[in-house]
Amino acid sequence: MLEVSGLVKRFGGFTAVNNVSFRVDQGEILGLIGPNGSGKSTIFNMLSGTLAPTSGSIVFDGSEIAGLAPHRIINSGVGRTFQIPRPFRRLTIFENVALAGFYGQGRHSRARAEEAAERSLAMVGLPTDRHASVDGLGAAGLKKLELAKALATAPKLLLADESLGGLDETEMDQAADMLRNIRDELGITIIWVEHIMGVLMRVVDRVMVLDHGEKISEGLPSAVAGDPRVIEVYLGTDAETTQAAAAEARRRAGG
Amino acid sequence: QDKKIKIGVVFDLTGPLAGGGSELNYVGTKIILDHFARTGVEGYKIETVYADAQSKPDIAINESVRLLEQEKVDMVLGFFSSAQCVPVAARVEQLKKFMWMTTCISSAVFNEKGYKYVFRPQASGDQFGMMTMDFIAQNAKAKFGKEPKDLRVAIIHEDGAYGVDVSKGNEAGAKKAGFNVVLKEGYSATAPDLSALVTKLKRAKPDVIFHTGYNPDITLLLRQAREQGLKFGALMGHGAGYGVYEKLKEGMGADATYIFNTDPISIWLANQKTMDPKLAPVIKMVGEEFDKIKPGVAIRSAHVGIGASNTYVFMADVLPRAIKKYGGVDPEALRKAALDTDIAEGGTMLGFGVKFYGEGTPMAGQNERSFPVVIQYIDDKSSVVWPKSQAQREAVLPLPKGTTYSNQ
Amino acid sequence: MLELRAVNAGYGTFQALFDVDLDVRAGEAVGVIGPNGAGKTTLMRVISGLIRPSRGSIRMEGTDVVATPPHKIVSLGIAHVPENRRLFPQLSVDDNLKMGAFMKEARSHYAERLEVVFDLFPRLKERRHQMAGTMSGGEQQMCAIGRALMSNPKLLLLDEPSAGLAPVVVQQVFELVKRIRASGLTVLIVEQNVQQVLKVVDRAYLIEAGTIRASGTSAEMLASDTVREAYLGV
Amino acid sequence: MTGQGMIEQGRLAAWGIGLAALVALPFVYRDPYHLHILVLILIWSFAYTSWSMMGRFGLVSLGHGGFMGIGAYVTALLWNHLGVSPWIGIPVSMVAAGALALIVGYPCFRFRITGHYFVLVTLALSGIVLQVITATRDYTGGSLGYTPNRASGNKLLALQFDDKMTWYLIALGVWLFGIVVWHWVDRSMARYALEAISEDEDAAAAAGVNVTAEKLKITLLSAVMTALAGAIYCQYQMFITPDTVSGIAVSLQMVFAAIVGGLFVSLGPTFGAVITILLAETLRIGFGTKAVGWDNLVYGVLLVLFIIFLPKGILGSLLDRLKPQRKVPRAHEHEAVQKQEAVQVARPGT
Amino acid sequence: MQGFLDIFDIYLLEAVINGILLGGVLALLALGLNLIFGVIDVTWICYAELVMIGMYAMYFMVQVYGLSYFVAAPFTILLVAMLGAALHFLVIAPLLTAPPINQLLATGGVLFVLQSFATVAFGIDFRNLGIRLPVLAFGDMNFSYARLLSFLAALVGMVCVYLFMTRTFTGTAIRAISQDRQIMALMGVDTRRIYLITSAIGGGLAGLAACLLVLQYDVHPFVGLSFGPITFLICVLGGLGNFIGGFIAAFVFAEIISLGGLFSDLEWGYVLAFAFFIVMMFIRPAGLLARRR
Ligand SMILES: Nc1ncnc2c1ncn2[C@@H]1O[C@H](COP(=O)(O)OP(=O)(O)OP(=O)(O)O)[C@@H](O)[C@H]1O
Ligand SMILES: Nc1ncnc2c1ncn2[C@@H]1O[C@H](COP(=O)(O)OP(=O)(O)OP(=O)(O)O)[C@@H](O)[C@H]1O
Ligand SMILES: [Mg+2]
Ligand SMILES: [Mg+2]
Repeated sequence: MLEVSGLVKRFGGFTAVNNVSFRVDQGEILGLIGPNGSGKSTIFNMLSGTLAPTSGSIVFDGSEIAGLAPHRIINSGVGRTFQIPRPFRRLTIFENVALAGFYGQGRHSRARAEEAAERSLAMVGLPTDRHASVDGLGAAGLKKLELAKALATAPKLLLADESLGGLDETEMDQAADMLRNIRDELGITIIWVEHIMGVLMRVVDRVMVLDHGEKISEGLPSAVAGDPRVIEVYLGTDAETTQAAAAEARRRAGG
Repeated sequence: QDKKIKIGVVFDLTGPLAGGGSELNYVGTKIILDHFARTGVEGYKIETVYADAQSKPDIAINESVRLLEQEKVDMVLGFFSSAQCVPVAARVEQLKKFMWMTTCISSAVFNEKGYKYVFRPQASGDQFGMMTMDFIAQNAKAKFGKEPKDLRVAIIHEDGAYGVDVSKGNEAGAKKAGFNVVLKEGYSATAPDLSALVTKLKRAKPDVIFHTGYNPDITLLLRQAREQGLKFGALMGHGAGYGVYEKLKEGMGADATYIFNTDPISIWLANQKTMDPKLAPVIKMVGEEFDKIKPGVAIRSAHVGIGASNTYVFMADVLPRAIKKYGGVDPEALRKAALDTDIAEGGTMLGFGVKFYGEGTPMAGQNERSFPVVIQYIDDKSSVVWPKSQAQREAVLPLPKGTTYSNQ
Repeated sequence: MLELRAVNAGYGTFQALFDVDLDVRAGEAVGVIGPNGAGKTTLMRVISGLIRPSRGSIRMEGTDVVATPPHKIVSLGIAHVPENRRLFPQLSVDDNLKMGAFMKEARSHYAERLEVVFDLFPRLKERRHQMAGTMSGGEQQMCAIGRALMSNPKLLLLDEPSAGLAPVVVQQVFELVKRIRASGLTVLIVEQNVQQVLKVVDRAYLIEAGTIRASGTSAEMLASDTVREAYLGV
Repeated sequence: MTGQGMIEQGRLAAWGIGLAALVALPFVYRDPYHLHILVLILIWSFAYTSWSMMGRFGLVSLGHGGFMGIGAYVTALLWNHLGVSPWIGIPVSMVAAGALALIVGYPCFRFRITGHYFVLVTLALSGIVLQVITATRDYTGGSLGYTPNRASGNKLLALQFDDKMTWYLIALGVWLFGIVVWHWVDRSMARYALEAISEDEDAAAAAGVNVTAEKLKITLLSAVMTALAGAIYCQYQMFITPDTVSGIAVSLQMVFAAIVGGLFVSLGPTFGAVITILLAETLRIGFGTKAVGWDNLVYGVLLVLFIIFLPKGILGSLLDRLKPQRKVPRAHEHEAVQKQEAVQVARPGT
Repeated sequence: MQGFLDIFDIYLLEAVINGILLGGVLALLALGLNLIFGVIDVTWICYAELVMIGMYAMYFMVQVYGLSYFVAAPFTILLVAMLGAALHFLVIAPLLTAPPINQLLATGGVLFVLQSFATVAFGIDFRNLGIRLPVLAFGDMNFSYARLLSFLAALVGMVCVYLFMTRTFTGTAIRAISQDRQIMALMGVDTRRIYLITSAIGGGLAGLAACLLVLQYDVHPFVGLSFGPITFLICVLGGLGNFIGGFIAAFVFAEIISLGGLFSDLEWGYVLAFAFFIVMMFIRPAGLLARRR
């Protein structure tokens, strides 16, 4: 459903993403990992239109979306969250999500937007109270709000950027379950960026690894977790736990 | 109940125009009004309400409406800026109230408007412009040794109502005289830089520059002219900033000498021999009062006299007639009394006479006998040099060799 | 070195900390753990003076700092690496580090400290002239820690330093905490990454809903049922 | 819910009674000067409300002096030079102002010109309009000002009325129209989008909002309404100068009044007009010519004090005080919190 | 062709050079504003009015009390610096957490206050220092000494401020403060002090501009209106907080005014300058020197 080829992004003389190609299939959860500054968020920014690629093509659902205005990409079925939550503090939680429901679905109708908002809020486990203020939300709540906003746009493809950062371990597990539910129940394809390997490896179907803006490895979690290059630049001593998690995931998938 | 007339007086006491001469007019007007307030006129008490238009036309409108409708004044008097006179006159006429304009000069106030209740003893703007042109035209041959068609003149002006109006008179006068107009340009009085204009002047090499402006821009222009080495034969100012010699002197020092200025004559310079003798003590009184208010001024600005004289005409001539002949101070009586005015030349402190164009004429309400004069500042004194009838000395023309701007 | 007694603090009418007692002795590393919204960040802010406690006392090496404005607290030797890094996004990395050495005492050692920081984070040296705001999350975290170290502090407050970092870098950060501690610096660290943090600290506090629930040495904490139940979700 | 409903009903009733009183006013109270001031207040209130339509979303425009000038001058020029009735001239002038708003707005929004940059681009715009009006003095009368010709025939066709009462009712109608539009925007989804945009354009775009289009729409609406205000002002005063209907000073005047009144409540700008105009009038009349210059001095000091002590505007702060616990936070109420986060949020690339 | 040759003459050169000299004046004015508006992100709409007060101070010290120009100048700079600090302390400080538009308004109120204060205290007269500096003449071209002086002051001032901002700790703190005020305290920075220093420097630069402007312009309560808006435009055109950019922008602006005025009417010169500004904002939104994003 998503076919990226030869994607490049340069900032001045610095190449943040260098000739990256990959594809994502319908209903898949793709894990995107890599050291800090390897270009993960930059790829998300290009997929969602926040940044225009320097070159390369992004074909989504059969049509080229590289360089389109962000709202058009969102309307065509891509939803995203931001690594650092960006809530609209002048709006209530409900309004935040209803806004995404209205504009993200091509300004259909207010009723439909509010319905989408209620559904998304319930899905991520935030209160559907219309007057609740964003300021009451802690770090976990804000992450959930990001997700709810993205879901309200009724995406076919969800780009989740570090949905777990700053969560405690119970909440991480909940969030991971949530992502899986989103895929299983709503059939939404997901690309997930995350640094917490123990959780990520258990959920994703496939993993892609970036380093210095280039793809260095791609494949099943267990394979990637054992890739010496990935261990060297990214996993370090975490390799063991990661491999364990990947193995467990495979076991579950197999059983 | 006491018989009284309540007069609303509007001038700019704050804002950029205040220093441009409005405040001096106000002072002159107030001296006269205070004087008559002490004596009364034909048994009528004089009451005055002053208002500050703050150099803004909309405030002038608001204040005039307020004075007429809220303070219930019988008439309004004053007004410095032409941009204020135009709309206020329309308003006052619409309300059928009486208006006496002492200072503003724009011809646009009356042009084809057919006002009935609006009168102005003051000369009109194009007269200013024509007067200087006429003066140069009469002297071109003798002083510059040139045929009119060879005389290069430049007309520059601030682009406010006043400057534009005068420059139109300049243009008409130049055409009539057949001068070669090498440059005509307006500029904003608040422009921070006039060097481009000076450069253009240098390129145009005018023999005579006709300039209308206010104080800060005059100083700026002449300073930049000096700095850029602009040379010319004569500089003709037209009232406003050029009427305030103090400021010229302060800004230019000795270079202020030999500048010409066209304005109603300063009442202290007017030829008292040809003047109605009963005016002499009034002039003296105004001078003394003014010195009390603003001590230590070298040349009393013509603006003081303009306010004083034009107010005096109303108080001493029109008002008594309205009361005696037309039985009161309602707009109708004042109007009729004004239309009856017939003062011969020499009958006002400014030297000219007063007779208003009648109804049905294009300039109805304008004084047909008013004229400005051309004076020249020489060694901190100002002397009338034109018209001949008022002239006190021969003009120094062109600028003598050795002076800063001289092109000799 | 640092001593909190019965500290209460909050935001407006909302109280976030209730009677918190906490000690950090010179040379040790102390961890603070707890779920989201427990008040960990608030605790750090109270110590560095960004928030005034409504009640209670805070002493740094015997000096009461409750009434001391934050910019003076720094000169007592406390450096705070805030949550979410909070760099100056439009300044270069160099200038951010320079700001860390703003205090009079630190300025004279500016060059030395810069060496130290660049040794710790070579990546920062590569990116000296990049605007801090355009760096990746991990790079920014390095910059934030580096900036705090520039003032040559005695006590380093770290608020979730590992958040958003790649696993190798997380390990580096914890290594770093160990090294910093070994160099004689005292560290108070807030972390979600309980397993890891308990490996590097001597003691830890568990904070929940604004109150201290448990405290003890790392080993005690790891073994404690309270911690395991309430926090590790086991 | 019922409590909410009652408040809603009470509010409607208050509006109804207030309006009825306003309509009835000139029939009972006829002091011409006071009516004059009221008409001015209503016209300016409408202009300020129009400005606040975009100002409340952080789109601080200093170009509205330009739009107002276009409304006034285009209407008057069409009437004087081509004899086009203001009934056609006003819509034409509104279209002209709208076109200008699009020409300047589109690249502004497309190229992400926000904050100070936007303020100054629009400031330059009002500077241009002022200079052009002044420079084309052969047609516009320049700084001498411009007077629409008096109608010789049908007054209604020329939209010229001599009596203040008619003008009062016209101004009241226009003002009411402004308030209704304000509420309409306030209740629309567009408000969500614009609030979102004013906080974080990228995030708004990621929620599917067409940032450029939404900003353009509100700018267009605001500019067109401001042009209407200019045209009405011109028809009422029958005299305009570049300085009173265009330029930076007029733009600033709008910003002042809207903010002093309160930007986030519908009646705020109106309240601002009432306060600023009445204050200026009272002070000027109070000090008169006895203490020249003092009125502006006091006015300035009061303005500074208002802004320092009532930063949400007079009406805004007043309403806050009446109901201290509003649940929905609006702009800038949580500035302190927001500021700390904003820096992080504004970071590109993460 | 003939028309072109007509224009391409010595006067064109003179206009270009006069543009440069006017640029010096504008650059000098923009210097302090760039510090306040561009760097610490505080809006002093009344900046030009501070200059006006400084010009009055010069006038009174030199003309009325007979001090020599060079004695009066430091006093003026000090006075306006104090005024800047007071402005910050009384008006800006309470509004630091308010939206920027409120700063604009409050200082707009101060603008009114300063104008009417000048009217009340000094009257509406135009005052003039009465110092007439000599003129430098090169053949047919003449240059104003006063403007050369402004030019030099702007150049030296710009270099000093630039070095101060980039080389010193305090300068770095000044650049940082608008980005995260709260966190500044954690660096051991007393934010109030930084603001006060910056405001005083900004005021001092306004004072310096006043000392030089008074040599060229009459002072009156409304003199600020001639310079206020254009100074803001220059700061933005050069890129907020970019001192070199601001310096160059001042010259670009001045040349447009000067040459525009030579080729057409003076007013159209301003229209051109404003339009140029708008277009440049679209092409280079972050200022003349910035690389396009
Ligand atoms: N600026 C603020 N204004 C109002 N309430 C706040 C503010 N900051 C934090 N809070 C509230 O105070 C409580 C404690 O917050 P704090 O940030 O200290 O938690 P934390 O333990 O650091 O959480 P996390 O792990 O998410 O960082 C939370 O309920 C939070 O909502
Ligand atoms: N606007 C920008 N200008 C210059 N460089 C940028 C910009 N945005 C990102 N970069 C650089 O591009 C590189 C990739 O950044 P990106 O944010 O995509 O990393 P990331 O993989 O998401 O890292 P993290 O895991 O830390 O979030 C980084 O080195 C960053 O400094
Ligand atoms: Mg990232
Ligand atoms: Mg925290």
